[in-house]
Amino acid sequence: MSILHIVNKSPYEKNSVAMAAGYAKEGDTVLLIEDAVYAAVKAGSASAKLSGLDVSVLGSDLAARGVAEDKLADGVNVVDYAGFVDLVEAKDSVQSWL
Amino acid sequence: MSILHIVNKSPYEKNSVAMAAGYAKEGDTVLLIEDAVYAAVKAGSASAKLSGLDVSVLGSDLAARGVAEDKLADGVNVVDYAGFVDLVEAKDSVQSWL
Amino acid sequence: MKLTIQVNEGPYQHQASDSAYHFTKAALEKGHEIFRVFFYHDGVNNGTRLTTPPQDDRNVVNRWSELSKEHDLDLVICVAAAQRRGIVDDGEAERNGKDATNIADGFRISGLGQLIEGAVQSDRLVVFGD
Amino acid sequence: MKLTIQVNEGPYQHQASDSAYHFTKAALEKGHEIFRVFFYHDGVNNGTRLTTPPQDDRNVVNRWSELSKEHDLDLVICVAAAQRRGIVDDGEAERNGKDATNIADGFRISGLGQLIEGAVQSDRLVVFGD
Amino acid sequence: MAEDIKKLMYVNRRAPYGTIYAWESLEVVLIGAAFDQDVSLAFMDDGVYQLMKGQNTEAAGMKNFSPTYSALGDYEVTKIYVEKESLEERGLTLDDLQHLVWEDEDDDWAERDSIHLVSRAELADVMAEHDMMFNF
Amino acid sequence: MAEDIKKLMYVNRRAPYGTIYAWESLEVVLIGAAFDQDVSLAFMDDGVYQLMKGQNTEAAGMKNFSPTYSALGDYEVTKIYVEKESLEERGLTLDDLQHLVWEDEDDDWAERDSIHLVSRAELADVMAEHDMMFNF
Repeated sequence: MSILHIVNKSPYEKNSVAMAAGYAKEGDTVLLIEDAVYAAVKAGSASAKLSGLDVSVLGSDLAARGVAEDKLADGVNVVDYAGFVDLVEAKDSVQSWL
Repeated sequence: MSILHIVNKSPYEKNSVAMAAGYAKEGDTVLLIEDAVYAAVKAGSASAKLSGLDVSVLGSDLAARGVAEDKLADGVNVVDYAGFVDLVEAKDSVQSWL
Repeated sequence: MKLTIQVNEGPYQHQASDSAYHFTKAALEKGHEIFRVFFYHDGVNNGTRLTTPPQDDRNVVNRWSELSKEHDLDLVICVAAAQRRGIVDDGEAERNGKDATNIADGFRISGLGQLIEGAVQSDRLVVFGD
Repeated sequence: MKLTIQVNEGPYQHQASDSAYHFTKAALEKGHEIFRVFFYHDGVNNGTRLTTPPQDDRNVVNRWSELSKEHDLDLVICVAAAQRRGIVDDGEAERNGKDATNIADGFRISGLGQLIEGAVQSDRLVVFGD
Repeated sequence: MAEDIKKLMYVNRRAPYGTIYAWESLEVVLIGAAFDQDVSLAFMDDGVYQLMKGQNTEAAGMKNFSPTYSALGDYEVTKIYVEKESLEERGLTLDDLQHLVWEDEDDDWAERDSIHLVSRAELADVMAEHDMMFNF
Repeated sequence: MAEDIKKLMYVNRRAPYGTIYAWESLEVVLIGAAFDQDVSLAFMDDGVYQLMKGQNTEAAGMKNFSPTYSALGDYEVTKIYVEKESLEERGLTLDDLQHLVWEDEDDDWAERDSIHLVSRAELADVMAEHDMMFNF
């Protein structure tokens, strides 16, 4: 069954992005919200942790932090809260890496 | 002037032990309290982050977590709260890496 | 889809309650059913009517109360967590000999079983925290 | 040595308030002067009298109140942080139109200047938080 | 109702005492046991520290809740997964953890180990079989 | 009183919005400016994100406090240290941050940069010169 892995902490502060990446399997999605959105920035050293994974990022949290969408790593999807809800529905379960 | 660097988070969860180690200079002390006491365990991969530094650890927080003192890295001092107070007095200032 | 939402942190200190609120609102707008919002750990602090946030900021507590009124949302505060942190309704005040209450409109205090029931009865459990 | 202590987290959720309490007590026992204990961020939640922790656990709030009484400790809750989180004394209740108060014995609500003053007047500032 | 039986996983990733999540999470497990669901506990990251032997909170002045883990078997919580990578990174082995057991009523109450040491990849597979994950 | 002038450093290590520390820390700096002390701000770790240009919190429904940083010069907060290693690790340069300035009254109100880009080793030396560090 597929899992939506939600992460909300910066990859430079906590290990939760790395753990989510370690647990994400084929068919899963990693959703970055709150301070985790920084993990999706291409030029940041942490973006490598997510390479090869299906990654979405919450647009309102990106904008709040001044991260322009053209700074994101290739293939990262930007979603709004409606898209967040759709991801929860599309996957079979949800794991929040708090 | 000398600094007492206090860390309270596990080195496996957050980057604060590494930052304190990066900022600690000759004459400074790193004091591990709460969940940071795990950083002083010799067999743990994080203990290397503190090598070469003057490190103290709060005994009551070690005991609470079931970490025996003979598991600590060489040279780590175990202090009680009175010793914590003495460290604050002995150094010129205090930096808490929250 | 039927959802239970869990909120583990109080207002303002962490964004968790904001994220949970916006998610809950978006789910309702899409026609999903929110079976319950369960406030646990410091999340119980979302349920106090005594906050007075700055006028140019959002009012986290009132927003939940209003959403509850509008959509008949079940906002449940864990009783054990509330006792540790001082969130009190009339029943708790009487039981524990407290001289005041602080619970906000739309919230109710109940047991942890309500969280388990939420998970069992819902299609998804979504947790927001630190 | 003259000390100011800052507490950034509330009771129970984090050990910060426990650590600050034990440190403060040890400093007093060694004959040091505690100029002030300043409660900031969620730390203001240490100052509610409405908690009812389990009987086999420590009572974080009462412990601070008792230490304050014993040593004439100045326990200051930041007013701006308290307004966001719902910690209220008589003055705040009147100013903000609240129908209840929840402040605990020994605590007082005041401005952020009290923290700066504490740092300026003390030999050391020791901060406990998340 | 049979259709209401779900596979629930409690995911424990935090050290005890520094924060209350470990203890309040255990309170959920105990209450949840009354609901007759299919329950697993996963311990990874600093969550493995929750199971450490010899916790003594007297000097720290906090409540020692670690004995409660050994009662989980009586609550019919018998599937406890511990992640190998998390243990190793912290220099721990199963010997550092409490020995948790349950009694198998289908086999003359034989004592069985509750703890299963699994790799990250194996635990990811186990997690994927669950309907709901509880996070604290 | 001259003997009461202290060197105070506000140490900022957290990202904005995910937690309130950045904002409530800035409130301390603004209030503290009235005390006529010798004040520095240090931004390291995720604290460097506090100074990012172009923050827009409208969709997130939170208060955008980032414009306040540009007012620090008016509060005579003119020494702002940004740690180079933290910026680089995050793929940022000074161009990604707000341009913070102050006006030098001793030099015909010439505009001067408030931000000093320093290495970790340099910032450690600066920190060691301070009497008090504020941590949030």
